[in-house]
Amino acid sequence: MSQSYDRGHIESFGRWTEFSAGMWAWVLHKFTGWVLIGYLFTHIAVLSTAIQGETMYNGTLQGLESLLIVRFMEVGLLAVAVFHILNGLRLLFVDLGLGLDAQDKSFYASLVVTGAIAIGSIPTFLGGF
Amino acid sequence: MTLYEHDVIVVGAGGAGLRAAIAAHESGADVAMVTKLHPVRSHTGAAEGGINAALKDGDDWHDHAYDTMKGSDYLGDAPAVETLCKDSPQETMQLEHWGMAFSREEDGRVSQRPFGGLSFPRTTYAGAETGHHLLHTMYEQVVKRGIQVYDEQYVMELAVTDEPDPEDRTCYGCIGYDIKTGELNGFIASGGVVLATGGPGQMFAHTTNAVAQTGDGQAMAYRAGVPLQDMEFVQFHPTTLPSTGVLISEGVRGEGGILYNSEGERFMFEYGYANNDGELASRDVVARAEVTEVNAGRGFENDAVHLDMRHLGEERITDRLENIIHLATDFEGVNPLEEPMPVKPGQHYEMGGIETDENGETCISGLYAAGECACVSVHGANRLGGNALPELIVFGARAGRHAAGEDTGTPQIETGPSARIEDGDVEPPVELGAVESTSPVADGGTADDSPRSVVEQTLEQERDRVDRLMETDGINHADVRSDLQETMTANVNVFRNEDGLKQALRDIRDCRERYQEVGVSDPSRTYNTDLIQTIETRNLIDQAEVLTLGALARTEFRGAHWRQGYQERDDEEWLKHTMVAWNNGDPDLYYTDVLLEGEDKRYEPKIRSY
Amino acid sequence: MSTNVPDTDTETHADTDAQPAPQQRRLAKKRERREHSPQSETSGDTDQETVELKVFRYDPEVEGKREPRFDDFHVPFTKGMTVLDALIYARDTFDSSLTFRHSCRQAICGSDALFINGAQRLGCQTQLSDLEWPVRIEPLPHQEVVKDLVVDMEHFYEQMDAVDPFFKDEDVPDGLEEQRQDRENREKIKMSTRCIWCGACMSSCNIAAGGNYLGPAAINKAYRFVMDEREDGDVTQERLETIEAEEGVWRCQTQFSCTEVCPKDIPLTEHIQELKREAVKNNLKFW
Amino acid sequence: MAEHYSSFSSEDTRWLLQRVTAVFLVGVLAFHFMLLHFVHHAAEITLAGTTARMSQPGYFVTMVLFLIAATFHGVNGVYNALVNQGISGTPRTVIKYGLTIASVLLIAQGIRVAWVMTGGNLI
Ligand SMILES: Cc1cc2nc3c(=O)[nH]c(=O)nc-3n(C[C@H](O)[C@H](O)[C@H](O)COP(=O)(O)OP(=O)(O)OC[C@H]3O[C@@H](n4cnc5c(N)ncnc54)[C@H](O)[C@@H]3O)c2cc1C
Ligand code: HEM
Ligand code: SF4
Ligand code: F3S
Ligand code: FES
Repeated sequence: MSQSYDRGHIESFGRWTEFSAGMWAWVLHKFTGWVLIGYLFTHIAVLSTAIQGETMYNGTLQGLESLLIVRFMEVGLLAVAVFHILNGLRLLFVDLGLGLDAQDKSFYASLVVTGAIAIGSIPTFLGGF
Repeated sequence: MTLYEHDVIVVGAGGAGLRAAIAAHESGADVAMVTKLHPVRSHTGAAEGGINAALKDGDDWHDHAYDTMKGSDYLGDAPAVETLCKDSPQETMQLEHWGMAFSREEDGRVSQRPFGGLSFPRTTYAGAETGHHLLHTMYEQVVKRGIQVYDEQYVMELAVTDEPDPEDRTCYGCIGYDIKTGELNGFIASGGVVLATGGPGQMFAHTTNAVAQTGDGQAMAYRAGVPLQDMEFVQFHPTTLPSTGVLISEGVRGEGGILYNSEGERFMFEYGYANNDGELASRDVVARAEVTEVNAGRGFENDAVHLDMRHLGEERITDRLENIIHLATDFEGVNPLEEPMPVKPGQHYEMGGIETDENGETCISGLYAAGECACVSVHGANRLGGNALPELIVFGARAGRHAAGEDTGTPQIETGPSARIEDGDVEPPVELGAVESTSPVADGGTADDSPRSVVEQTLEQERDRVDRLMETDGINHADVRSDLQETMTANVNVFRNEDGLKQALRDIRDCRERYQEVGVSDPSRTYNTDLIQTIETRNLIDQAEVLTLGALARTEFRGAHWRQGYQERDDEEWLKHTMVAWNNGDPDLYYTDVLLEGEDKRYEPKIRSY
Repeated sequence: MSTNVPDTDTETHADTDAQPAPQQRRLAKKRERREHSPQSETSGDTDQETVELKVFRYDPEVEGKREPRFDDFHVPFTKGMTVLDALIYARDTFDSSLTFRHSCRQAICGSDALFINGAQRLGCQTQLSDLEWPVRIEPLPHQEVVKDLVVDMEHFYEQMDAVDPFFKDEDVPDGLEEQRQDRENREKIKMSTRCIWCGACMSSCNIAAGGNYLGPAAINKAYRFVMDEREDGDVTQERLETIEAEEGVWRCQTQFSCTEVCPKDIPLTEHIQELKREAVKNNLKFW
Repeated sequence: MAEHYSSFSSEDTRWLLQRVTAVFLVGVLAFHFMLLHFVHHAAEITLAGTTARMSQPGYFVTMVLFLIAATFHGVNGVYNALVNQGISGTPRTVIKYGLTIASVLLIAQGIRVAWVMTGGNLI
């Protein structure tokens, strides 16, 4: 009798269309955080070539930098970092109990600024071949 | 089916029920609450105004008692009124000690405000949501004490022995229907059953009461043999929103809100309903004025008039009446800063109920009642604002203690048929009461009288009732209920006349007959609200009949009861309580004395004018 | 007005054979009677505007409802009508087995929190005119459905109980003496005391879904007592320990959806954040 | 008093440290990005340049702290995320130690590299 219907996790994921600003901020912050920590590991790995000597280090770095795809990924990385920083600041303010009423606006602002910086940085990253 | 055993069973978990349960628990009883809604869903939460209590220097419970007797239009019983006023300060402070978030003065003491009909500002409040705080504070105490709560458990009937004279009967428990599972359970109470099921506002089409306010307790006690007292006294609130019945508080008029009819006239003055007070006249006066306007063709859509507060200015409104803006926009879709609010009178409070003494005990031993479902008679013919909440806590606590076996003194109010002073003298146009010959309340009297067997037999009887309703391929109860509500609203409203009341009795009879054909179309045992509401509808019919019968008999104008052709209060003839007893299906109307003799003075009836 | 009742397609016909025949007959009879009975329902509206409701249906016991589905109801619209009004109309007119909790009709009992057009709201507090039509009505997400729009609230109640939701001070003055409380302090706890236990917040929070996180309502309840100056220090200390525990405030990821849906406008995220700081402060002072 | 030390659950500490490191990272990360992508374009980086920078003690210390802070912040963040997802019991313990070891290795390797970059030798 006391049977009931559990709609499960799948359905709650299916509700993403109904997410509001705070939820999106949460999702994006998670995503960017994971990308950043992933990058940190790779970054140290790449830099480790320094142990094998100058040629290796310079070669690896410059080799990577000459690939267009890497440059594009760097733009992405910048965007990810910028968003994470800005939203991180937003969250820090929220932790301090400041600007809670503007939490959605500050999220949108983070997005816009991230976009602007990412686009603005394209010449820097893609230039210099 | 399960049988549960406790010392005290409290039916209903609104303010009165919660207080009763805590009191019984403190007296050492094993107490359980059985309620059809989770406790915090009870309608006590809707009360806004406050709790009257003579707490402060300069105030005195005697003054509170005097105001209450006058407000009751001398139909209150002095011993009950005095108990209310004496105990209220203590009980109100108890709530504070339990952490209730009362509004505060500069010095950190609880605030009190003036209220209509009171000679001292003694209405203790917590913002505009006193009832909400009261309800939650007491529920918290129930949780703290670990009191067992059976929630979403609908009590269908009381388990009472079937001696011929109700005064010889004993109540041994009640039957609950578990709404979630559809199971019937027996609740055995060795100490007593306290009914605290709230008011029957759903008798009317338009009410400030919740959908759950179907007065089940009254109907069950009535059928078990307890008379219902003074049911014809129904308070109508003049300013409720037409589409939902949500209450717009007196505060709006207090701040200067104005009532207009459809011709744009400020009718309270233009038509002389209240040339002194205008919109601030008492609830019943304003309610009648509004209906008169509408009947004269000067109303708006939905039989409403307009309550306008725009001239007060946005600043003042948001400062003092902010919640009204929310209420009007959320529940009526009207922004009161931009347009006037439509309002009309709505049923608000039932002064009458289950006849009890000051200990909350009825004439059936082991059966108690407290709160709006009861009538100890503190409100008489008209309740003062802010007097219901103290009633809940004062008489809730007393009933709980008494049921737990504590000695709370010998009551002065006599109950049951033996208090009869005279028979009713009225010709109902139709037969009243049971349609078919009914079985006695319980068959327990025959075999052996053990509480268990009485409960078990009642349970069988109720199981049959449920099965019958589920199996019948009948009409929808909602149709019957809405017809009942319409006739009550049309004929037993703020204006009453003989023809209308007789018509209502005929319609009620018709509803009763049609109810015989009612069936539940939802076949499920899980959360079957169709079944629950069908049972509730039966309860409404029983009470509507009692109410209308009392109103037809009472040929005077007292308190909330207005009768065409009888424009005076008639103390010679009508200074008496109306009683209607089910009498095994053949309703019996009779009268009992009003007790005006107080502890140290007699309350002489005076003209009630404010 | 009586002719307002659309006589067609008030329920999905997919389930015609699933429904017991008597019910079908009854419904038909009922409609017929409605058509003929002189309806005194008051409404000056002459426009026949109807609002379409898409309502989630499920009943573990009834053939044809075991597999959840949506039913359509066409309800005549009147000014001021709320989602709850429309549901009641649909139930009383078309299908008496349509099940939902409701009582007060004025946003105080907290029984009718529903998922309406993708957001948690109280049916009684939501004007149809403020919504996009058709209106989709579902039970609260993240809770198990008992039947139709009724969800199991047990978990919510348990979480509320977990924070000792009651005033604990035993050391109160005698008799008619009250505990003093500053106006500012009362003001501080005011919003937190407005909770009506509707569960909307809990249902909207992704963190509370599935797990054992206390959830915004319970934390808010704790806040109400922690901040109340009438409770003494030891009790407050105890309370802070509860909310600091494993499933307490640290779970909150400031998603804000609780604050957005709360029908009583309680600033839940703010309260949770304040408690986080309170907890840190409380512990830091011993360093 | 002593009890209070212990009542300061690791959750509190980690929550606070996550914030403290975040504040620190804001500054350093911005500085890092500016320096290595805008002032010196990444493509122009050579070990010589790196060594020049790393040999300044202030820069060296900052970079090591940067590494430690970022590692803690990132790994703790990941752990929190997993706990919030409802991981408990053995998997949780495994992940906890796994992440801790990974962090230690990362930091150790990072410091080694940084040391090499100053021109120092690995013994
Ligand atoms: C809008 C509004 C404003 C008000 N304002 C004020 C005010 O300012 N001051 C004042 O003094 N009074 C006020 N009143 C009146 C007062 O609030 C009520 O009279 C009072 O709350 C009734 O409380 P109660 O405990 O008797 O019943 P309720 O609170 O109605 O509780 C009834 C309980 O009984 C249970 N129940 C009912 N039937 C059954 C059954 N068959 N089986 C099991 N359980 C059942 C329900 O679940 C519920 O728990 C107001 C009333 C309204 C409607
Ligand atoms: C530069 C400034 C940074 C700021 C202001 C910042 C801020 C924050 C904050 C406040 C959180 C906690 C979110 C929460 O628990 O509610 C967080 C989470 C996280 N951060 Fe950062 N961060 C920064 C840089 C970094 C860097 C460099 C990394 C990578 C190494 C990183 C990886 C993460 C990860 C993985 C999480 C967890 C995300 C999740 O919840 O799944 N962050 N960050
Ligand atoms: S906090 Fe708000 S949303 Fe949550 S249960 Fe209370 S009233 Fe409902
Ligand atoms: S939605 Fe959940 S994550 Fe926190 S802010 Fe509200 S509790
Ligand atoms: S019906 Fe009570 S909150 Fe909506």
